[in-house]
Amino acid sequence: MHTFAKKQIQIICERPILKRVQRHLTEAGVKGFTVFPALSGSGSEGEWDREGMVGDAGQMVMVLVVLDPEDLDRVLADIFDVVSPQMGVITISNVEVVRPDRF
Amino acid sequence: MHTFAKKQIQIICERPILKRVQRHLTEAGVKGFTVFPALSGSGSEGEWDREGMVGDAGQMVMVLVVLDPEDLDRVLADIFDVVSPQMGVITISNVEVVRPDRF
Amino acid sequence: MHTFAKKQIQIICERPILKRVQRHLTEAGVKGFTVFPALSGSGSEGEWDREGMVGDAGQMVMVLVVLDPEDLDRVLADIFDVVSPQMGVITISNVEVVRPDRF
Amino acid sequence: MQDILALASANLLSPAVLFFALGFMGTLAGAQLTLPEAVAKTLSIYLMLAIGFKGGVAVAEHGLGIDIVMALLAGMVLSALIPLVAFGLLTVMARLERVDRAAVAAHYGSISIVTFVAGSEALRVAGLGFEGYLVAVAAVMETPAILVALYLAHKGRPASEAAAKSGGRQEGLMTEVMLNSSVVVLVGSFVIGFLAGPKGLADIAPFIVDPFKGVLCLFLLDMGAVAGRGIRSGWKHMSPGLVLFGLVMPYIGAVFALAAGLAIGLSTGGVALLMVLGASASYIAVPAALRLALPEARPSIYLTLSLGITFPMNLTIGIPAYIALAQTASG
Amino acid sequence: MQDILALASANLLSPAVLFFALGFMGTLAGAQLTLPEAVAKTLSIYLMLAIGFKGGVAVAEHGLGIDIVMALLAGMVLSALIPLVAFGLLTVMARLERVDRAAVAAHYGSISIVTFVAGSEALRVAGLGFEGYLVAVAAVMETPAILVALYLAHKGRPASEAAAKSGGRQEGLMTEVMLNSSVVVLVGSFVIGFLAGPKGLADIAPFIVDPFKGVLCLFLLDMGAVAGRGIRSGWKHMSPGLVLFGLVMPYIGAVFALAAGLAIGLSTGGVALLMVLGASASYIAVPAALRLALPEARPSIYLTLSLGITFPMNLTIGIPAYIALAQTASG
Amino acid sequence: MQDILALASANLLSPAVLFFALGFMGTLAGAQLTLPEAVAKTLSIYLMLAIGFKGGVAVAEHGLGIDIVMALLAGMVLSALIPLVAFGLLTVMARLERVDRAAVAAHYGSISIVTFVAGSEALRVAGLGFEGYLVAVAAVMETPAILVALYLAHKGRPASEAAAKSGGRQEGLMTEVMLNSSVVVLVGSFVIGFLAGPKGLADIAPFIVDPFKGVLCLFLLDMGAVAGRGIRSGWKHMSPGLVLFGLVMPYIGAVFALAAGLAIGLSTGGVALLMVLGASASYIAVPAALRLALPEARPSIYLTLSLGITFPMNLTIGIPAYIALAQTASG
Ligand SMILES: Nc1ncnc2c1ncn2[C@@H]1O[C@H](COP(=O)(O)O)[C@@H](O)[C@H]1O
Ligand SMILES: Nc1ncnc2c1ncn2[C@@H]1O[C@H](COP(=O)(O)O)[C@@H](O)[C@H]1O
Ligand SMILES: Nc1ncnc2c1ncn2[C@@H]1O[C@H](COP(=O)(O)O)[C@@H](O)[C@H]1O
Ligand code: NA
Ligand code: NA
Ligand code: NA
Repeated sequence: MHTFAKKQIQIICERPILKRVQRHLTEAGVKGFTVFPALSGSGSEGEWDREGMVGDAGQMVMVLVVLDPEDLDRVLADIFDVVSPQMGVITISNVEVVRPDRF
Repeated sequence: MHTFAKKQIQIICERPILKRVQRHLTEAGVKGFTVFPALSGSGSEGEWDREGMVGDAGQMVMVLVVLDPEDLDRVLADIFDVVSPQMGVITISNVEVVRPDRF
Repeated sequence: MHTFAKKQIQIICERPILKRVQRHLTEAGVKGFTVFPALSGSGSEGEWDREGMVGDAGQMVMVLVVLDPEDLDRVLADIFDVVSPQMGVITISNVEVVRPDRF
Repeated sequence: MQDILALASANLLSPAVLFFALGFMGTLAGAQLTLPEAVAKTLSIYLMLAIGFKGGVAVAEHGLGIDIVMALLAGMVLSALIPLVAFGLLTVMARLERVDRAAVAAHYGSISIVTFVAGSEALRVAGLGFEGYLVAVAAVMETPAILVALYLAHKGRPASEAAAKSGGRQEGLMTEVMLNSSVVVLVGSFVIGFLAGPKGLADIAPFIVDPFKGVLCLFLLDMGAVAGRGIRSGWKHMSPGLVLFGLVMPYIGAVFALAAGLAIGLSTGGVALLMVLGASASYIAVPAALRLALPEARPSIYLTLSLGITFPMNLTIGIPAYIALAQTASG
Repeated sequence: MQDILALASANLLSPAVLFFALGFMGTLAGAQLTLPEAVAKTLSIYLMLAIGFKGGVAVAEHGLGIDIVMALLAGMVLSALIPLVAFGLLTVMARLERVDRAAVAAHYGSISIVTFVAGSEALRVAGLGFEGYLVAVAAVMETPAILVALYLAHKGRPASEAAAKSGGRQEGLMTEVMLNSSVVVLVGSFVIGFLAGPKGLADIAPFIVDPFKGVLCLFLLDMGAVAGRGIRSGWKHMSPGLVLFGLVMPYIGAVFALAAGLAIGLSTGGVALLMVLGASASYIAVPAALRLALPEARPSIYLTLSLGITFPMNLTIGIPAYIALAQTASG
Repeated sequence: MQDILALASANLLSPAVLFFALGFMGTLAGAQLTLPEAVAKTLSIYLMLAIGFKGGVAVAEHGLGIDIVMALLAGMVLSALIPLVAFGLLTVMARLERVDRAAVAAHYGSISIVTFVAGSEALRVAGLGFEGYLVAVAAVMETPAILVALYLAHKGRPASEAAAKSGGRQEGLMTEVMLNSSVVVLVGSFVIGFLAGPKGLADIAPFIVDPFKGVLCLFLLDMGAVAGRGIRSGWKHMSPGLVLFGLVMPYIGAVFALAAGLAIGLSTGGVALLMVLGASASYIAVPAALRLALPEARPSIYLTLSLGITFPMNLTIGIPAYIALAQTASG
């Protein structure tokens, strides 16, 4: 099948800032994103585990955004400003898609 | 470590069609797949959030399939037929694995 | 934005061995990882589904580790020893990050 | 008239409706008041299990008869008939694609079990009894509407295209729909209640009877929040005609059910409850089935209507109105 | 004989067993009747907490004595002995790898707490009391079987290979097993119940006593669904010999427990409950431990046997049979 | 004195505290005793709903008066004042960044609703009543502390830097904080309880009153496990000064609350409960708000202190001490 090169941004961020991240993504004009719940993890600030937790602090989620390479820099710069003061990790990778116009 | 090139298909699709997707994957002969629950998201059809939901409609899941590059086209064509009338996103990426015979 | 090449290891493994995997990752000196819950799946040992399950056996999780290419081989060898006798899948992919020193 | 007002205000000030309002308005104001999905699903299974079981025990106590068969038939006819009316009305009232009209119609022919539960609680407060087997009637009303809607959606299409479009799409659809968990738990619990009888009920009453109203409050808090979220995000897809449809259609469904209920000789409470079934719109079974069978139909329309507009309307003013109508008509 | 039939039919028509059957058969028919994982786990913790607490209160009321120590010892011996028998029987009845035989044996030496709960409810219906400390006996029976099975699995191997294979594998295994949450909640609640006594029980009875049977119904609906799913997917791994083993082994375990129970002088109900423990097979603690310790053993075999065959058999006809046997033997 | 000891031991041997201890110590020993997140969240909503509703009914029964307004004001003043004291004390007792001191201070000015619940149960056991509207006081004490802490955190900074740092960061913060679900459920249920009155309470008492203590036990098992995990992973971030702060600060908050409670003329039980509020430290609303507003502040410090040190201390010896103090002072 003919496929087209796109970029995928993977944002692992704290749940309390998820709304802010979503707002920025929408404002930056991305056509879509999907959020996944994480279970536990470890990083420079130590370990966390969402089992048993009542509040949203101390939970991480992963936001996946598939987007056009042309939009990458703009979206990345915007999101980086939001996420970098917080805990979390942003990675970018290459993906192929079938319907290029959707991203 | 010596690693081998494989492909990973990532299918973000609606939960009600998950069974259908699984059946097609199995029939297409993939050796395995794993399904992950999504939490919320946004796309051309607007936003969704599984919090508080009782039914399966309006929830997305992600199916990950690691497979041999040789099988990619066949599996992709089959799955694309199933998923494309529905909401969702399919991406393909390159991965390396250690045990090539398993995929 | 200027980005830097890193590696991402994706480990799909059984929940009962998660603690062991985490310990090995920490001992191997990775700077962080995040664990995601899987919902269901299929592989050489047949299908599984975590719905309705009480115990941890028969559940898979995914561990994502972003790390420096230099550390890849060491970490991979170590984790492979832990995971290979069990059910599961390890893949490696290329990612880019913004802050290279964090990994 | 005074009775009606008393009924209405008793309903509006019941904790259950107040918690629904809290969830609804809190969400419109921006709060996050939903329960976790796992819990919301479980509460819904709990409600099915409880009302199914109690219905079965009621039938075990009063005996099986021809009236049950009549009521089941009436339910099926209503579920098949109401979508036709809804479809026609939508053609007049709103500019929607054929497939969207059919999808919405399916929801109104089917039923909402939570509305049913709220209706039976309101009857209890009003001191009206009802036939226990109406739970089973609720169960059989889930599916005929879907079949009619699929027919409506495809009728307009050139046969070839319709066949192509639905190629492989209907695979497994019917078993999916018939075996969807809410119907199975409802019917299964009904049968178990019938087998276990009053003695079985006594055993588990501290779980399914005593805390029932309280659990309903918690669940309605969640339903209110989900409905509010639906309105927030789906409002832009609503036209005045659609909103009006969501407010009026329940009364039409209720009137059909009134006629059917009187025809088969239900008690006053039974007539009212059948009206509630006719008036209510599905938001669990039908949406999931339509994502499989009619993926082109837009959830932002059918879910916003059934969950965001019709459900709140039924819960607050619909139910007392149907009860009042049933009382007047039964006389 | 009539008594036995009455017992059996009372058990089969109890809501709990009927809900199990609903889950089991509904799933075989294709429905999705499981509860969300988060809720299933919580219900299991609730059951542990409730029976642990009630057991502790019972002991607080009747006092601690040497008989408890005897019973705990008997439990440990049974848990270590039964796997040996099971292993031998499997060698005769089924063609399995050594490691699979050992793994299955571990499950039958260990216990299923839900079967225990169902057994104690059946005893209550039959009007038979039992020693409160049997809850603690259940807890100590979880682990010896695992150790024996590991020994059995490794005995046949050349020492070097066994050492290499298990290199690093046993790291943390024992603490994992001893500290697995179901054992800790069970034992902890037992101790808390002992400390809090009848006054403490009165405080929380509306949570752990009154709704207990109803919660059990909901949980067994889920267990039935999981068991049915296990049969659906695991049936192809079953041979006639294995199925027979899954049906017969419980009675062998029960007879061993009968002997032990009579030897240490338990009450009739106590003997019956110890038989239930001997007969039941683990499906929570042991599978998780074996994934760590014997990863080559196939879950599709041990889980299908313990959850898909033995658990349903015990729940339906096993429990009344054990009670009847205990009554005859105690006599 | 004897009374105090009796009070303390009744508290320590209550099932709720024992289950907390089980979770705490079991986790320190290495067991996994947490509930699934979905259930933990739901139990917390249940507690809010139940105490809010009961508080509202109590106010409906006794009537609204100026005393409520006074109490709400007192709560707000306490919530704003205590962080100032905590901030000063931290400056003396521990070497922390300014932002960490401010963050910790916010937690102690705000409140822990579970500690409040445990306090009201202890009062019930001690036979002391309290003003129903204290639930509303708890709700208003959630937020002023956050504002004061933000002020403290930013005061030391050059204006320009502060502005830059918080650029866009406060967007949406206040609505987030005011509309956080725990506050909305608490206040909403309070209003609903007020509207529904004793009749409404009778309807849902089997859900929110009878099983309440038992549900609290289950929830405290989880809280104990989370607190234990916090200590395990956060202990390395604690200094002797910080630990001392976590143990002493609650008593300072309690004494402030004592003065306020006496000043506005609360009953003895009411004074004790206001002291519990003053003494308790938030671990739900404040941490989430601070992740948004002060991301540089380290959760490993503020969560370990409030959840790992202060919460267990309050639950075990703090509550009886505050009650005893209130009795002495009111007495
Ligand atoms: N190298 C990494 N790979 C994957 N996830 C990471 C990595 N580093 C950090 N994380 C995730 O991000 C969270 C916050 O990381 P940190 O900001 O380093 O404390 C961690 O708890 C992990 O869930
Ligand atoms: N560009 C994207 N990146 C990641 N997920 C997406 C993207 N577009 C859509 N999705 C996901 O797919 C769902 C359906 O998308 P759509 O079909 O565009 O309505 C969305 O709600 C998202 O969860
Ligand atoms: N090719 C694959 N792609 C994605 N996930 C897989 C694949 N193969 C196996 N898995 C996952 O790993 C689990 C164990 O696989 P196996 O060891 O083959 O039984 C499966 O149940 C899947 O969840
Ligand atoms: Na209807
Ligand atoms: Na056994
Ligand atoms: Na405080």
